[in-house]
Amino acid sequence: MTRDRRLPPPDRNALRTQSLILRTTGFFLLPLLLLFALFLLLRGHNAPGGGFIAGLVASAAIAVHLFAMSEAGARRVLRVDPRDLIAWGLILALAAGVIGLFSGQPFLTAHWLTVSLPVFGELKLGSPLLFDLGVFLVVLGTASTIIINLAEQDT
Amino acid sequence: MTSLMALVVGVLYAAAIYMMLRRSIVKLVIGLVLLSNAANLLIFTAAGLHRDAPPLVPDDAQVPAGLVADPLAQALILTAIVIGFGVLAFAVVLIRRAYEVVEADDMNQMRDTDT
Amino acid sequence: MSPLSWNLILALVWAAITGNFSGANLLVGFGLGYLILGFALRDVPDFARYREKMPRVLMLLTHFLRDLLVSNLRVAYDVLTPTHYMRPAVVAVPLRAKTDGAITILANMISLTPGTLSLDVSSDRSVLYLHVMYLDNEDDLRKQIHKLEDRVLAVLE
Amino acid sequence: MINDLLVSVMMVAGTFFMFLAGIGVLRMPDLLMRLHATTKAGTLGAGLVMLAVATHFLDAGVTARTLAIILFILLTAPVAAHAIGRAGYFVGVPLWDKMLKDDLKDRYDPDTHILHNPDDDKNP
Amino acid sequence: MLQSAIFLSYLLLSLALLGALVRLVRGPTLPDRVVALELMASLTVAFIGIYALNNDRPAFLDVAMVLALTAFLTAVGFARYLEKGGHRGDQ
Amino acid sequence: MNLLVILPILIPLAAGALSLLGRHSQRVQGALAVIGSIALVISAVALLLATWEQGHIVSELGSWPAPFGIVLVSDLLAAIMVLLSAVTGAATAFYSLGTISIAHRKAGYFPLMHLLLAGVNGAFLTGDIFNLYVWFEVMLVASFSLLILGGERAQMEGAVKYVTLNLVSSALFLSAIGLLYGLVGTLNMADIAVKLGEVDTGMTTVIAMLFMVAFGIKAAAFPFFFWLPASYHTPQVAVSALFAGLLTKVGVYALFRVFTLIFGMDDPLIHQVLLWGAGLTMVTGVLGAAAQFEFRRILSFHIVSQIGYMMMGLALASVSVLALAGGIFYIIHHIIVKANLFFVSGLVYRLRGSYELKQLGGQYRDKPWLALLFLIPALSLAGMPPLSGFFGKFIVIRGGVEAGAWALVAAALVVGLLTLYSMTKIWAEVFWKAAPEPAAAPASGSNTLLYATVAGLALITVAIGVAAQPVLVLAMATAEQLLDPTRYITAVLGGAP
Amino acid sequence: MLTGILSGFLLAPLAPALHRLFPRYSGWLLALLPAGLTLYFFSHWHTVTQGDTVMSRFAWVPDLAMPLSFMLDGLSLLFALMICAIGALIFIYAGRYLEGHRDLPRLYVLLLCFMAAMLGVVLSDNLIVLFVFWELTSITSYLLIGFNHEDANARAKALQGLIVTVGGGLALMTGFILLGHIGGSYELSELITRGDTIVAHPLYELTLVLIVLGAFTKSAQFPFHFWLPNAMAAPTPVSAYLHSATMVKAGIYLLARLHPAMGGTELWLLLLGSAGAITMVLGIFLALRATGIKRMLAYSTVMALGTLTLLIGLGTRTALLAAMSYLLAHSLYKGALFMVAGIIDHQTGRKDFLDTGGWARYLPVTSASAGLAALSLAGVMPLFGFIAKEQLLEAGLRLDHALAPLFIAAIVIAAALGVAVAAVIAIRPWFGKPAPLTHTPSEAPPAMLLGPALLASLGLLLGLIPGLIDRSLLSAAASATLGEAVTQPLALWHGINTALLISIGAVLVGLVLFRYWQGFRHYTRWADTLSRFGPEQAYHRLMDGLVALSSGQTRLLQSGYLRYYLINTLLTLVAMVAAALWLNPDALKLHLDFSDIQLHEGVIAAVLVSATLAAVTLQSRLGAVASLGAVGFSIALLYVLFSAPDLSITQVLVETLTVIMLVLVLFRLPGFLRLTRTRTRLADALVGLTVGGMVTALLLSVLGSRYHGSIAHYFINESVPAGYGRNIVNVILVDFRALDTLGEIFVLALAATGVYAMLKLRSKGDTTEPEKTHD
Ligand code: NA
Ligand code: NA
Repeated sequence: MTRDRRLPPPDRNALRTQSLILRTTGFFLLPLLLLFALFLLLRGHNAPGGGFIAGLVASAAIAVHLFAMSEAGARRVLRVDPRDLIAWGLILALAAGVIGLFSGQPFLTAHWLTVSLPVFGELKLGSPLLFDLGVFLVVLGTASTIIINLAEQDT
Repeated sequence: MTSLMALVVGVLYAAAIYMMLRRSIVKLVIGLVLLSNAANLLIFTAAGLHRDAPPLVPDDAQVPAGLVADPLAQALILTAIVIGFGVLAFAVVLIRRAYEVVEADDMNQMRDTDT
Repeated sequence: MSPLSWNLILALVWAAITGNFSGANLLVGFGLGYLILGFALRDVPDFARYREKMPRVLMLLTHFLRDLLVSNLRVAYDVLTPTHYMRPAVVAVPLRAKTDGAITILANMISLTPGTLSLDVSSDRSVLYLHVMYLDNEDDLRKQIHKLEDRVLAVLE
Repeated sequence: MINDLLVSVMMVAGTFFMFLAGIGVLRMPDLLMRLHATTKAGTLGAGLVMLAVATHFLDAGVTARTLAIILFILLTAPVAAHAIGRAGYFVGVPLWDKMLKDDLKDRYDPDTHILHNPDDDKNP
Repeated sequence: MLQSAIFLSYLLLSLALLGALVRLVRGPTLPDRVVALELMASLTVAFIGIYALNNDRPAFLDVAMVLALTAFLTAVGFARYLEKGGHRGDQ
Repeated sequence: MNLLVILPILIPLAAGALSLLGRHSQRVQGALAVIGSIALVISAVALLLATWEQGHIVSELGSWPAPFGIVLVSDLLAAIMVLLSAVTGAATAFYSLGTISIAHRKAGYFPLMHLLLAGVNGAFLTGDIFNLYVWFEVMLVASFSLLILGGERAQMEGAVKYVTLNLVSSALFLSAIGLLYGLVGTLNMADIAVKLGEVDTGMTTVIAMLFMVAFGIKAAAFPFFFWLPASYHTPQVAVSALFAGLLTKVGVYALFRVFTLIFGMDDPLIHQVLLWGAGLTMVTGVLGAAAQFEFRRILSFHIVSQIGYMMMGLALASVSVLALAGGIFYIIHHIIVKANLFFVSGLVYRLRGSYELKQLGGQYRDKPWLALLFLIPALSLAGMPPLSGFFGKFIVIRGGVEAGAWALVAAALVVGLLTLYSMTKIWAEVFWKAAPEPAAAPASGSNTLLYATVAGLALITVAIGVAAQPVLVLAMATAEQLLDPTRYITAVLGGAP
Repeated sequence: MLTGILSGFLLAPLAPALHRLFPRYSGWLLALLPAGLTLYFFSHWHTVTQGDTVMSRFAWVPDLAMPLSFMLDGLSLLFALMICAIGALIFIYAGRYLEGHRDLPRLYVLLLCFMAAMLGVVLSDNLIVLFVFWELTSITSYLLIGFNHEDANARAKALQGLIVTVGGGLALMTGFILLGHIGGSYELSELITRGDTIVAHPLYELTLVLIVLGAFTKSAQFPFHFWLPNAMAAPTPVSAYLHSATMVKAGIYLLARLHPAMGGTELWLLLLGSAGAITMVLGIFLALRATGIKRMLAYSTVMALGTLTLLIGLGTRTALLAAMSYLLAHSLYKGALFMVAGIIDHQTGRKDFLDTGGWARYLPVTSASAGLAALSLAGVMPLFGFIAKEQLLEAGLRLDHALAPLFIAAIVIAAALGVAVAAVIAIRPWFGKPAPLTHTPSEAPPAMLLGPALLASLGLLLGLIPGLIDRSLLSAAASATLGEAVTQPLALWHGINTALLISIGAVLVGLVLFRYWQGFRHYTRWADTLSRFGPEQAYHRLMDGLVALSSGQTRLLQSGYLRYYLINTLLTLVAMVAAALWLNPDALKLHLDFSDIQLHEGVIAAVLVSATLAAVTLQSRLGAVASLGAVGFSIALLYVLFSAPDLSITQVLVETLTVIMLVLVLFRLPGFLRLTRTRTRLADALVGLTVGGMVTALLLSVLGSRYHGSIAHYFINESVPAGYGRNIVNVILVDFRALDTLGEIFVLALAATGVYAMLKLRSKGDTTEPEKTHD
């Protein structure tokens, strides 16, 4: 029996319970969803999107993988414990807020850097974006923690 | 439309409360979901409904042209939705664990702690 | 990593360096990536046949869209006619495609084409079970499926 | 004007297909036949509407997004149909009694989750 | 003309939505309800498309995009529930 | 100065986040618990001192001007509450280090504890009504999680009720905010006060009722207290103590804040509802306790009862400054004492393996120091002089006499007696009575840290009594500040709102 | 003076260490403190008896007008001397009596605290500070009465004493607050000069009743007398101390102290006079019915307290001087008698008069002391008790009041029965047929004899030479009580007058009663039946009723039914809102306007409502969940239609994840059962509709009365220039109101932690490990 070498080895248990069609589609949908999540994250400041929405879409990606493959597979996709994602997200968001304190300004005061790129001119990078990234990580970590742990209880 | 929305919100509250009064904890959770949605729609309606005016600033402008929907209310609701999600996640797992230790989906069998 | 992934990554890189993540820009990025992979890098073994594949993909898509349209007209007919004209059945169709990707694409396309819906693949991947709305002739059905399978395999193999 | 005509036609056609899907899901006699209706009509309907949108705006960004939507629908709709159809079949939802043939009957082992092919019957 | 088409489209979608709603309520089995829900998701996508077109607000297409990409998850979730042997009697 | 207002929130938030990250290392958890709680106490003391100097300290977060951005405002009430939460938090942290199992720590006990404090402090310091909701939720979800840690059946049952009723409260709160925002279009509490002053609509009173119920549920006032006795006796005792000390007081704080700043106490309906609420809360709470024979259940019902005293202070605020000051004094006293009594119950549990009075006994003979450490907070709770509770009760009652609220004064007096009855019941059963049977094997590990915690809090109780004057001065100043909301409004919105 | 009071509290924690160092002499050593204090107070003898007052004042809680101010005048001095002097004897006695008892150090601690608190009561000038010490005496006496704490009876009696005295204390506190209010000061030294103002105040009656209630409970006046005999559960040294000079006298002290401020009115006379008269008769009657040694003594104390109350109630010059004499006499003989009772118990193990007899020869000093003390009790010449009783009779006879005959009758009855009681005490254990004992009793050790002997002799000495104190201490005390100078000499012999004749008559009747003591007890058995309806029964009924009431209330309120809790909460909310609307009827603005609804909007709203109803009514759980999905999609569409793209996206995603979560969880849970009756469901629907209707009404009203622009304009205008973002909602979330978002992600983190803990951390008793997943 041949197996597509590009696919990760499915769990023995999962192979039997899940449909091949779902598993394969899930494999292709995962990067698509993650990419889409990043896209929503990056442009959220200027169009619908942002850390929450991106985090939720990324969580949906994890859920797809979980349903299509297995709980262990979903954990492998994240690579780190989702609770670490939460912690890092919180720390990032706090750090984004603390920046202002060092210059004697109130907590959460935004700080912006204007980066000039040779081709495309000026780009605004600021602590709110860092903050949004923290939000993203927390949302992703939370939803993943919940879904993966719940699903693990079922098997 | 605000009148209709006010009625809809009322229905959602009524349904949510009806569900929370049931003995099944699963229904209780469904009630919580409805309640959260009801509160969000209440804020949405109370802040005023605006057709075709998303709070986005066009690429070529400093401020949106004309009237836009209240972005603050939307931000509040977004926060409330996400908080509601977190709380709901907790509640959902709680009822599952409660079911596991009580071995019943019946609120009336959960009276031991109240004397 | 597959050439397609590379292409997608290039599209994203393009969007990133242009600072514009709009769909149009990504599409441009994908096109540019295709050109780079298919032509500039055709000596790299992984990308050797990438250029030829693209047209086949387009062929497949064209056929598929036509099927989709036809299938919908059929559904319209189904929906609007009395039910007793239907002759539903679940039919097993042997598979020649062996890879997961090929089977999946085939199954999904079948679901979107007239009168057929993929239910599942047998665990040994030898048979695809279909639900058919109008079972007139089983052999015709198998032929029709195999034709689609050929086109899919042409793109993927 | 021509553009508007094109848009209108695509839009109405699309929504008409969706309307058919709505009728279909209501009228079809069993789960699998309802799935036929929603999967195909739903996909085409949404796709046509999206094409109408792309045609209306005639903007690269919008076009890209509508194409992305169509792609996503094409990717996900059949999978959803497959998942539901398969699950529904395996848990034994009642099928229309006028079905001509059922090759899948008794091929699924719910304990091992193994789905046999028809040849297995000959040498079990 | 465009306005009439839009009105007609809204009408058709609304009718379809009602059809799906009836199926959702009537069942009779869980998969039937899920099919109806999936259709509602598709209808929502189309609805948003018409709305974006009608009001010249392409920004709303993002909603449709998210919906198109994630709505099937619900169906997959329900399918998993059924296949794992979740309460059979629960239709 | 901006820094001082944010630190009480920032410190526990950071401690919680880092603690979550370092959840695999017991050393990191312990160090964060100690450092975090001590730093919090220091920052809270600094904040109180600075607030005492300046009156109001305002920080416009993100540098966005009020009323648009979120402001943190420290007035005396907020600063006092923050200090109390810091002290309770520190006590809980130390107690927890001696009692919480490794399994529970790994499940996230310490992050939950830090974040609960952050939520509480956020609620105290925020000047924004929606932000108050957010901090309420932080506190609530932290408390949910702490409540179920352990997974016992009673915990689950209690938690279902706790969670449901508190979520109803949150939904009501959110709805009230929505309606208020619809009415005046602003969220900054000072700004709301100004704008409501300009509106001439009866909706103000109606919305006030929604807030009163929402906060009444959080505060466990009559007739909304059901969730508290159903759940407070179920979690780890350190958690019980933290809850008992702090959580309902956040509801009380919110009542104090909203009904002095936003909704005038001169509204007859608000006044009447608070009066009745205070009296019935006192009485039903204390009666609830009289029927109980479980250490922590008795204590839980008394929380309800004593919320009544605090509400009484608020209810009489429009008539008597002293009553309001008494309410504040009572809060100060109650938080320390109530937490401590729960800690003592935990110590008894460690020694005897039960919370049931019938199974306890012999502690006066075996552990005279523990007996003393129970007696101090217990007598204080019952309002015995010269401990903190006496002054709390005395001032409230004197305010009641000044205001001529005879029925409420009578209720407060009788409730005081019944509180003493409950405390002596515990004393007689747990300490005086001979132990009914040999103790179950006492919990392993040293109790020194626990004794130190309990003794520290007992010392504070005695100190508040013996040095009542400075505390009273503080409470009076706080009450006067609360009764003159224009100062708050000016501080937040500047000279011309 | 502060040091003097505090010294007791300060020494208390050291007592156990001292006891450990000198276990045999700890009593003697500790007695040094009260002895020293006695000397200290003696040092003020001259000043005070001259009519001056020693004041001292320290700041404590100025904002509550609570300085630590103390006043030493004649009244205070009399009490302080009794407290300290008898206290010293008690320590010596207790050290020997309880020698070797493991809890002796704790007794010392409590006794020291109690003594200090008592001193505080009698020395405080500030009412509230007095109350502080007052409550401290209640608490310390509770702990003393419950000294034998493993005995359930001792615990119950201790509680009884506490509840009664503290209950009265609460009334007292209110009374004090009122008194301070109407008198314009909390300082006794001020108040006693403002009697006219106070008495004239409209709140005077209430104040007086409250204060008197406090004093009566403490001093065991009818109907609160029952706790006192029950307090005999305490070890004898404690009883001796509590009954002679301290605890029970606190109420008397208070009444005497407040006489100048509040006395002299008809109400005062009525309250104190009647309570005192009833108490004295009842007390002595019950004393004579008792056979337990301590019990009889305790009831005789009740009688004495009634007498004192009556005298203060009469409030005449004679009466008050009589009160002071009686007070002192009682302290001396009662202290001695209790210590004698202790000696009998200690040396013979007998606690009941019926088990005693003929021991005079074995216990000569004890019996002599008992005899002297009893004679003083009986009011027989030449003991000090006689002088006191003569004064008492005089006071009664001189009263010019409608109730005077009743008071006199009471005094006479009490005097006669008192003689009988004294006779029992003086004769029964010592003479007649020796009660059988397993061993021959021996005389008590000197430490235990010192107290009774000294106190009894003092009674004799003062009877013989009343001049030692009459024009000094007693006059000063009476002056303080009366509020003007009293200088009336006391004498043993006043010539033959009515009082003397009554006295003699009383002695005769008393001796007859003693002779037929058993007969008396037999013929008064009806009293036992009667006592079933007495105040003690009332106390028990009250306590039982309290528990019953509270259990009933708990069953009713804390029923455990979440449904009930919710209905209660929601209906209260509705009622409150309805009340607010009732009072502000113009607030309600219910203008419904459906004219602007577009077709698709209407359809979506209809779908939303239908899906909601489906979620509510479907019998399939998963069907309900699917309906929730439809609700979510409808709401998402509404958000689109009303310009909220971010909300719409979030709604869709959250809805999807919610459904997934529910599906994952419901997997384990059983299907819906129809658990409730239709009637219940209809009632619930009504509750739901009521709340829903209320929300709709409020929402419409708000929409109808909104008048302010929103602060949102700021965000709309500043989003791009100051926030550098074009999605205003997102700029609000991550910048303008980032603190909300920060809190919110912490909520998520907490929820995740909680979920993780619930799923991973299982209790020991939890057996429901993951089971097979298919059936
Ligand atoms: Na609490
Ligand atoms: Na937010």
